[in-house]
Amino acid sequence: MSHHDHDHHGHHHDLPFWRKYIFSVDHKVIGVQYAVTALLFLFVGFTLMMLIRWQLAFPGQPLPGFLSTLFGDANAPGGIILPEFYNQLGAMHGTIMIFLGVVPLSVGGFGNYVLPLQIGAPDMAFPKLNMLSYWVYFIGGVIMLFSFFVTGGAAQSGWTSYAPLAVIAQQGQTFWLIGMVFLITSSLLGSINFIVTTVQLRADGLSFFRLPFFVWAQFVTSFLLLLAFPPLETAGVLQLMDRLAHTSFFMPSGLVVSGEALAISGGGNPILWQHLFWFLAHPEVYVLILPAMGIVAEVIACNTRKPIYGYKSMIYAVVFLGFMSFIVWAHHMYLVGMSTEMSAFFQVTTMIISIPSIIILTALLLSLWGGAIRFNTPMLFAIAFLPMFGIGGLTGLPLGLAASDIHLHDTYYVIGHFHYVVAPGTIFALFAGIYHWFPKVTGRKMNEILGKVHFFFSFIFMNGVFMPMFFQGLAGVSRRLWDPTQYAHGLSTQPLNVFISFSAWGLALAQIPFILNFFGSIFAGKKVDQNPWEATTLEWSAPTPPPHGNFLTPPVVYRGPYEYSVPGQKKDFWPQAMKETN
Amino acid sequence: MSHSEAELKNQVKVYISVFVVLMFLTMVTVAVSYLHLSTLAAIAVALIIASIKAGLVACYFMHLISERTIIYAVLGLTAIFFLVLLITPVYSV
Amino acid sequence: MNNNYYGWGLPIDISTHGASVDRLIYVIHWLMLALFVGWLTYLIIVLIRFRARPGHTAAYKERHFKAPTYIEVIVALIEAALLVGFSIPAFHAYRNVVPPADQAVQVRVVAEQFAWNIHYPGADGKFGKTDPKLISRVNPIGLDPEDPAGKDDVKTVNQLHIPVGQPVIAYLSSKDVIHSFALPVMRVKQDVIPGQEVRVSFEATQTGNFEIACAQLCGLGHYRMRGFFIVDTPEVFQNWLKEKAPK
Amino acid sequence: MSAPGEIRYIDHPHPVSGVTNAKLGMWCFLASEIMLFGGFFSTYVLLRAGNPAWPTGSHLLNVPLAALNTVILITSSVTMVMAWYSLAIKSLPKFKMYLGLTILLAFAFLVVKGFEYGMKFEHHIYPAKNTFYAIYFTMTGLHGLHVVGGIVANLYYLFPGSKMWETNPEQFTGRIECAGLYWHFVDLVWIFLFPVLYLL
Repeated sequence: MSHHDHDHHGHHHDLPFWRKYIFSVDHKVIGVQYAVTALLFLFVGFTLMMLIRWQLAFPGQPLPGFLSTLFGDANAPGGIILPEFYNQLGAMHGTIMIFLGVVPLSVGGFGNYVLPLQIGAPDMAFPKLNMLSYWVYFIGGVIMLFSFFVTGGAAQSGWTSYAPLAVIAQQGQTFWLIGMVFLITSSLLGSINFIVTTVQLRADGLSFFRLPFFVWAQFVTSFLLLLAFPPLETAGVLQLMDRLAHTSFFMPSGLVVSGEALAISGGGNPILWQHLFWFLAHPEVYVLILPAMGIVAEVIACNTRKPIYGYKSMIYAVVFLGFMSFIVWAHHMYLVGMSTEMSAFFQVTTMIISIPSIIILTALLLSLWGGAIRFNTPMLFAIAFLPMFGIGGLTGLPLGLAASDIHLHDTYYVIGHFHYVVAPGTIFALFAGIYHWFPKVTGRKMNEILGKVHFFFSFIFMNGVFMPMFFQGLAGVSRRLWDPTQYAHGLSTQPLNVFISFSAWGLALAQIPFILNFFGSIFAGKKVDQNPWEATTLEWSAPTPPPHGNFLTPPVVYRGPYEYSVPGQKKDFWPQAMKETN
Repeated sequence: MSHSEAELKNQVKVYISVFVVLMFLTMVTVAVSYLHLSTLAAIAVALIIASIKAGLVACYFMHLISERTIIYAVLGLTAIFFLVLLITPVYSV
Repeated sequence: MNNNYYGWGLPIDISTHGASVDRLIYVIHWLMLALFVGWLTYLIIVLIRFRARPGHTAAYKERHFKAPTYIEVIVALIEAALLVGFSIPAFHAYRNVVPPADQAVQVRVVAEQFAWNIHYPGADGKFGKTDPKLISRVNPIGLDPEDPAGKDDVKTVNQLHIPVGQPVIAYLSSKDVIHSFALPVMRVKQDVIPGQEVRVSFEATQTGNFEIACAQLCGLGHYRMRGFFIVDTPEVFQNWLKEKAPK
Repeated sequence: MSAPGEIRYIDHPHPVSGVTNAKLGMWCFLASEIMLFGGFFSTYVLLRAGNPAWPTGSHLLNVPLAALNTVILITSSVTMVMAWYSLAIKSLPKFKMYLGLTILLAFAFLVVKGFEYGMKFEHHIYPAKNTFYAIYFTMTGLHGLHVVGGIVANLYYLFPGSKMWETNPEQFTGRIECAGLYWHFVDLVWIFLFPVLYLL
């Protein structure tokens, strides 16, 4: 931290270490806390997946080397992953990646750090609430991780936790539910903070149509979190009641498990869980993708040196997308036996929601036209996001149409589809964001060569992992199978599984340059001034790293967010907060 | 919120009248429940009365009757999704 | 098990309705491919043509493109056409068009962790009454021994036999958790929800030995919840039924 | 113009939105609460629609006690709004009296609720008995937790929190307005719970 000698910051320097860096109320410290914690969780989630990949490539064979004894006889006797353990790995991979990794990084990390800076605010509207959000998230994460060590292990009913399976599951599921209640509460507090901050604390002159697209994306995301998460909290409470108080919200009458009639009243409905779950979990998909689109828009505008194409239509599209995302959820449930009228309705809404996605993607692609494109690491990740998200979006079409969904539902096609959206899509955007804003946070740039090595190998291996899944899915291989070779169609596609697994382990190796780069650059990266990318948005008008309170004088905004290469200017960027010409 | 003196004095009268109406409606809804109406009629009457009561609380105690656009916008959006959540599941089971 | 049935793409289709599903899958993949190749070509051209280099500056003024708007409208129209022309009718036919019960082979499929109990009505064409309370190890579907209609019922585990060229109505239910009844070669998949009975109908066009798969995570044995799905000629099927009938 | 590093619109409304940060935040929170209870009401509708033998609440539950609780909660809403009004006319003692009354009424509500639960438990009626009791206990229990939360917040404003009146009366009045919004919302939920669970 560089020291700025300003009277009004004086009180901050007096704070003890634990108030300044651990229980801090500064949005930047909280943002970094979120980002680092989320990166660790991404690493954990990725590790779980690599174990899954071993079992899928070599079903029933003992894990290699020291791994064979690491997980104990309860999980992997003789190094052979048991189906129970496999299901834990699967459920927790999904939960950790979504709720503890990607969302906390994109919303908690980038949102917290960048949004107040981009709107010229000194902090979030409710700093203490912000701190509380982080710590509630942290506790939720600890509960989730702890559940691996309770009797019976962690939750093993999938990240979707469908009842009745989840209700009759071992106690790991209870920890999962309690962990989820914490994570949901954290998200709710965070989203309130984001909404109020965006509405109330924008700098003078920063009207809504001068906001960077990233802020818009976060703003819409916050509404999704605010209104879609509570029904999942409801569902979580109901499932906890079913598990602990033996009620029957999700349990119909006459259940017989392993030959024993369940001693419950019955009268519930398992579909209810799916409705409440997907009412959140579909908007959640957009929570995963919108901030990523925001990051990509920032990086592309900055590195093409020209304004974003169709800025306003992108904003209308993102608002419409957010709205529509609340009324498409049942397309995850075409095959539960709902009426064809209802499925027709949800097919129509699903096709409608594809239009704004295409508009945003098209606008980002057209933004490249006429630019002077700089191929630095953040830009490479942002460019790669476009076709990768494109594949993810397009493969949603056959899943969104009920007739083709008959064959593809719950197969590897689904896994390929949403991973293309989230892994080479969102996670690439998050990498772009890390490389892009790292200099603002630390005052140093990350190494370009290591960054490019990281990018190219990640790009190759990402596709190596997810592209074959479409062929497995078309072949009809079901998800979540401990040993797909039990089936003839699984046997015929098994070579693909081996290929995917090696790609996944290659992807892990490709992250080594990133990890070296990340930690190395904190100490040895090239020192930069406050605006190394020559960008226009407000965060680059603040000192680097920004002091407590962010700006030396409250910024005033004079123009839109992407005024690059404006004719008549000496330089090819014209910052939002600059009154005179540049 | 800032109010002039006269406005504030008037407020108390409003609160008291709303209180009286709420008490009256509570009595009505309990009384109606002893009438043994058909299920549908009973539901309709009870929900209409509850909605009126809720409306009074929201409008006068929570001052929604003279609130800002931003609050209406947030609540309008919430109301739409609330109805979607309330109605859709029962039709698709 | 004949491995020519399966490859790295759609498995063979032996159903009467599957062609409509496959057609949609193919059409939509062609559309996806066309769009993707278009984007990618554009992307590569743009990245080369507009790379930063000495003497090249970015253009501030937004060039207005008409083509993307047209493409978006066309894509939207194609989506609407797929929806109205393919998906909604095909799904409607799959879910709602059921052959008359007296002309179809009727079968109950009762899923449990981790097996498919198959229940045929037997010679009288009537299923015996069942009750979850009667379920035991020897009576996995809880068939009422008092009910005369159930005396001749045929029960198997993981053995679904059907005749070729004859419509089949399957009534799916579950004893414990949600399963999903999948016949990949028939393009049939239907979630099996405990507490409900869901009906699905299909007709096979060729004989052979295939599989029933479980498509919904149902516990630690999900991977081995595999059944045999055997399509026979009507004669062989009838003989098999007689053979399996309780004596 | 505020000093750099200072968060604006804590005690006075934003010129465009017309509200303070806290008020917008509280309404957003209430919006999420509406969706939370929306999930429960949706559950109720779905389970009831799926069960032709759904019991009539008034045959199983104690309507007079619930009606008493309705009266108590509505009265507490009035005292709550009067507490805010007392601050608006700059009278801290009146505020303390009305807020104290609100807290007492909230306790009374919980005591009545406790009797109601106790009577059920005496007859060995627990949430697991059937889905009607399951939803009755879950929804009233969650509502009860909201009442407890309101008591905790109001106790804070009655004792340690009221010091702010000396330093920043506008902000304190704003806080009480928000506490009031929350409290009225708790009342509002009960207004629906009462007929839905007890009368129909």
